[in-house]
Amino acid sequence: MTAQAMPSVPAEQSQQLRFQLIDKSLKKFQYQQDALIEVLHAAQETFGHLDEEILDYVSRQLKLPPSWVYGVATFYNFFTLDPQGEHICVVCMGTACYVKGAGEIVTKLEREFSVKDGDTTEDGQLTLMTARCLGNCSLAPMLTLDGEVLGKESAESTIAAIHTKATLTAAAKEKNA
Amino acid sequence: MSQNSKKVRLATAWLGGCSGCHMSFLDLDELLIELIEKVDIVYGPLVDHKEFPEDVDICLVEGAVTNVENLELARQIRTNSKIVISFGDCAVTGNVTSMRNRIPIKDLLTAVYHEAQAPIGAESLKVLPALLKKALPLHQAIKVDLYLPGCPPDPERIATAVTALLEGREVELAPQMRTFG
Amino acid sequence: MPVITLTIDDELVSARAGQSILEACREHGIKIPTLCNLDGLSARGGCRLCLVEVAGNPRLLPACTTEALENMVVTTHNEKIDRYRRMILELTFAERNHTCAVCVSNQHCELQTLAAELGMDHVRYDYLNPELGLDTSHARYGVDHNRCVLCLRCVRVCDEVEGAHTWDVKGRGIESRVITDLNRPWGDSESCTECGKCVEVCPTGALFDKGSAVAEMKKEASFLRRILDGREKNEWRR
Amino acid sequence: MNPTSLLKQAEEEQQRQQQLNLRVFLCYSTPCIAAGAEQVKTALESLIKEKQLNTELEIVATGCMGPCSRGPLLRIKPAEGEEQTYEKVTPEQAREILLHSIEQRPVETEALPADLPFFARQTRIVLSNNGEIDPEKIEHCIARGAYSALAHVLHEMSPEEVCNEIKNSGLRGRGGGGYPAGVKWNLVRKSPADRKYVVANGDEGDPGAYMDRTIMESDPHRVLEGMAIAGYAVGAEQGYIYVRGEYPLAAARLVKAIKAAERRGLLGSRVLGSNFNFRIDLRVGAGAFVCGEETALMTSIMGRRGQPVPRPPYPAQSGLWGYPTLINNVESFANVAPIMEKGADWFASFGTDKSKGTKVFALCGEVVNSGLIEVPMGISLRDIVFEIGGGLPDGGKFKAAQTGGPSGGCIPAEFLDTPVDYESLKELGSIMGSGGLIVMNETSCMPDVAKFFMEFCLDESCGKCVSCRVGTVEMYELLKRITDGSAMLTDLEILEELCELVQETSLCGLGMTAPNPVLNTLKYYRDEYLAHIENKSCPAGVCQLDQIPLMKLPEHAAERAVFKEER
Repeated sequence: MTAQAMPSVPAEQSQQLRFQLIDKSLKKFQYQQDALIEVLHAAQETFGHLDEEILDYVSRQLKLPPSWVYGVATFYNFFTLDPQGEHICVVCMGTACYVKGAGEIVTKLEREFSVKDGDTTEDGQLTLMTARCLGNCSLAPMLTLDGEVLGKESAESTIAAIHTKATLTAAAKEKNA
Repeated sequence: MSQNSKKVRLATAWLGGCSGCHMSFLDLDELLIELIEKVDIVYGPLVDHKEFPEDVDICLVEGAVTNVENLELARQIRTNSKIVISFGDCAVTGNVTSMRNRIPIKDLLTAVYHEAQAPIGAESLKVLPALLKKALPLHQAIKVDLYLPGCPPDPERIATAVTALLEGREVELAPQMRTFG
Repeated sequence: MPVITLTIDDELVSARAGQSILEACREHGIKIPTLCNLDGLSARGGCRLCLVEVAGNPRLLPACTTEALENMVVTTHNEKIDRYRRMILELTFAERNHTCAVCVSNQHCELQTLAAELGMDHVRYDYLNPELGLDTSHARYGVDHNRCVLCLRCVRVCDEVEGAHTWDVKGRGIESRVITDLNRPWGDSESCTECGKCVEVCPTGALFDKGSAVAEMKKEASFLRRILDGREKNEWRR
Repeated sequence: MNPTSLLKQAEEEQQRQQQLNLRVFLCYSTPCIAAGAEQVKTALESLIKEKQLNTELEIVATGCMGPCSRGPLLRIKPAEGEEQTYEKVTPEQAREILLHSIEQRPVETEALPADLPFFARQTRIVLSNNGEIDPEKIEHCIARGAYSALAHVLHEMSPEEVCNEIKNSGLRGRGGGGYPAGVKWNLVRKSPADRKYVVANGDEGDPGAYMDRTIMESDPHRVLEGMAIAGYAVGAEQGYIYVRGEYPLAAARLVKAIKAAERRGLLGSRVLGSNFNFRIDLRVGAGAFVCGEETALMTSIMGRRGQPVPRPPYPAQSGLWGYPTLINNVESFANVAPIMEKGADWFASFGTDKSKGTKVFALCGEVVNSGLIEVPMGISLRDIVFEIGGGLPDGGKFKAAQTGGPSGGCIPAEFLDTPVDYESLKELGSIMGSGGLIVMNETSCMPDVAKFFMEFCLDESCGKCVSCRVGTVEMYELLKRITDGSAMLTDLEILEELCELVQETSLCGLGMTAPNPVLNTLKYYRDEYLAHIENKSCPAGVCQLDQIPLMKLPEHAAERAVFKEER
């Protein structure tokens, strides 16, 4: 997302800028090894995912064994090692949402967009995820689409919302081109 | 069948396995002669009987339950036998036979019958008994009374177990006699 | 070091303060089954085989991580504990593809021996049959995840004794796997010193010397005690 | 700041508020925002600009007011006269309400009745500031007494007295375990060490529970103050608050709150002019339910894989970096300041003999009024579901109340009159848990619910111990078979025995309690399990049951040849 925000900066330079953002976080925590999770949070926020280069960088900067860093990065659900789609849909699978039909929403989304829970569509448009309760049970079944909370959803309304998002992005891209 | 009604009726059966357990049974050597005085072997690959008989005292079952035919036979065995012994690792754990469990049946059959070096062709598939979704250890298909692990169980284990049973004792295998593999 | 007295299986035994129940038992020849524990490595409490009853505590406690205390009353074997241990072994066997018959460590495997000793003669749970790989990229050793029981002896020996921390674990729960470096092939590892300690301490056929055929992989973990005594008790002079 | 200036600021702010003609409280919590609170706020702000009303009134964007299913919620509090609350407010209605209120004309939009049981039946201690303050404005909090308890404690009480006050109040851990807080505090206080820590557990992970999120979002200073008091009482100078990664708003508000408090000398060095120093740092979780377990949470604070470690030693003896650590739930800390302010006896006057005070619940599922409630311990489930919750919608029939999330169980209708306290719920095979309460009607299938929770547990198992790592998967496989028709009666026996094993041999609370939903539903709804297995029918109509047991022969001979499989 940061890359899109800075379209004029050459790729290499933008990459450098992003590593500087990790450095900022490292400095904030004074390169303490205990701050590994915080630094990974910062890296994931900046890059959208944690690839080998990033993990290697973090492990060198914090002077931690690479396997240690990899172990932590894969223990927590928040960190993802693969690039995410342009749009991210997180369906809440908490109890309240589940009893109100969240499972069906996921099944129908998987079918509509030919994507499995946890994966990204081939065109890189959509990442579908499920969450263990987002704590908005009164809105059940609820989900977030690019961070925006959508409550009392149905499979149909969600599919429509995703299509709207995708169309908007496509239109914006066309305009820029 | 048997003229001597005192003889114990022993059966052996060969489900999804390599017959190695039966080979090991034959390795009982001179014990076989002693054995044959006490038992009638009423069914199994070692004798010529088509149907699983009634009133079997002990049945040694080799192999995992891997297709419909195995399953049918396993049930007949259970219905008609007093003591069913899971004979060897395939029957006890699924062992090598169950290594196919990860592979979808369709892919498995394609690999074996269509892509293998000597293609047999689709026609012959119609006579093969249907595979179960997974190759199961015997006790997951029928109730089993005794487990005799090993690949194959060595003759010593077989002798210990069978002798005890024939003498009416409880079978107690020493730890080194009950290892898998 | 102060000495304490406690009761283990109805017998009064002495132990040094700070020792674990397991250590106290071992010194008195009382056998408790263990899988993740290895003398010389930090205790972990993961395999749950060394669970014992401690009077006054409603829960079973792992003997390896629980400190032996003055006047403690410990039971290491009874019908319930033995049954639980067998069930835990059932789960361990069901988790991955331990096909003993075709394993490099057949007849030299701690898991196999435990099953025989504890009388775990069949598994009632569904074998999970996971799809797991084999990494033979290393020049001398290989790792077969089908046999791994996640005891993490390799991780601990590499970190605590060799000091390389090449090994760690990725993922969590049933998806946990041991990894080297950034989950790269072992052969590409920059941190691995090729010392082979991990292979020797591995209780099953998960880590092996390349070229071993079925039943050929024998392991010897006693080097660990010698190294550690040499270091810690300054037995080895420079 | 010192106690005097704190008091002065509180009075100044109170005066400022009293001079206004009208105060407009708009619930600005996530559910209300999702329901349109943002648009309502914009409409109100433009109206104020249009009519130049900014000197007469203010809009307060508050934390959660409670009845989330009725959002957006708007409350009008005139300088004189009755305050009124409006539900499901549209921007147009909001304009109308504000205009008419300010011009003292009758409001056309219908207000909620003042005696609505949803509000009337609650007792608010922890949530007393919710809906009254803008959580991002520390002045609002100070005006309502924030940090006055801390000032009192620091200048008038010894650490021992503080611990004893907590002990006498009977406060028990609100994270689910119900361990007496005072005992824990005293243990840490007495542990000899040159460094100690205080940790607030805000890693609320039970699906269907959002009490802690709401507390942190709606009144962050309440939690910080409780932690500081605890720090003084046990002798710690450093606190950590661990917030679940799924709660970015709570984290942001806490960061702001910590900064605001530090700037005023309410946290940091020489707190409120005393010799006590206390820093609080925020740690944000990264998505692992097991980190709600205290030892796992501490390994996570230290930046590692969030795996639990066997207890003993307990955190009170050896916690963060091996130092004695006091770890309590966010809601427990939120109870501290009121106890210090009003006394242990006052607190102990609420609740039952063994369970004192109140409990916050997230009431949701098949219930008319879903939302966040705070009730005295000992209230009956019936009162919660049918009085406060308004019963089930669409004429639904009550089947079960699920408490305790994946560690709890389902309580059937025959126990609706059970008082809600730690012991009674435990007796029913459930637990109080952190406070999620989900109402289910006849369309919920109990084996399916058990399977849902087991899938949760296997996904969240850290993998350290065999019992939980493999046991949860095997229990799930068995439940999957029960709900897809491929189970046999023997599977039920194997399942029950396995539940017992996992309960008794798992390393941490996650595994120990993972079988609870199965055992509890087997206890009360065994016939449903049997219907699935023996009759291949799902009474609730949820499960498909289209599979046959693996070891069962296909019924038709035609299905027995391979080519059928190939189709």
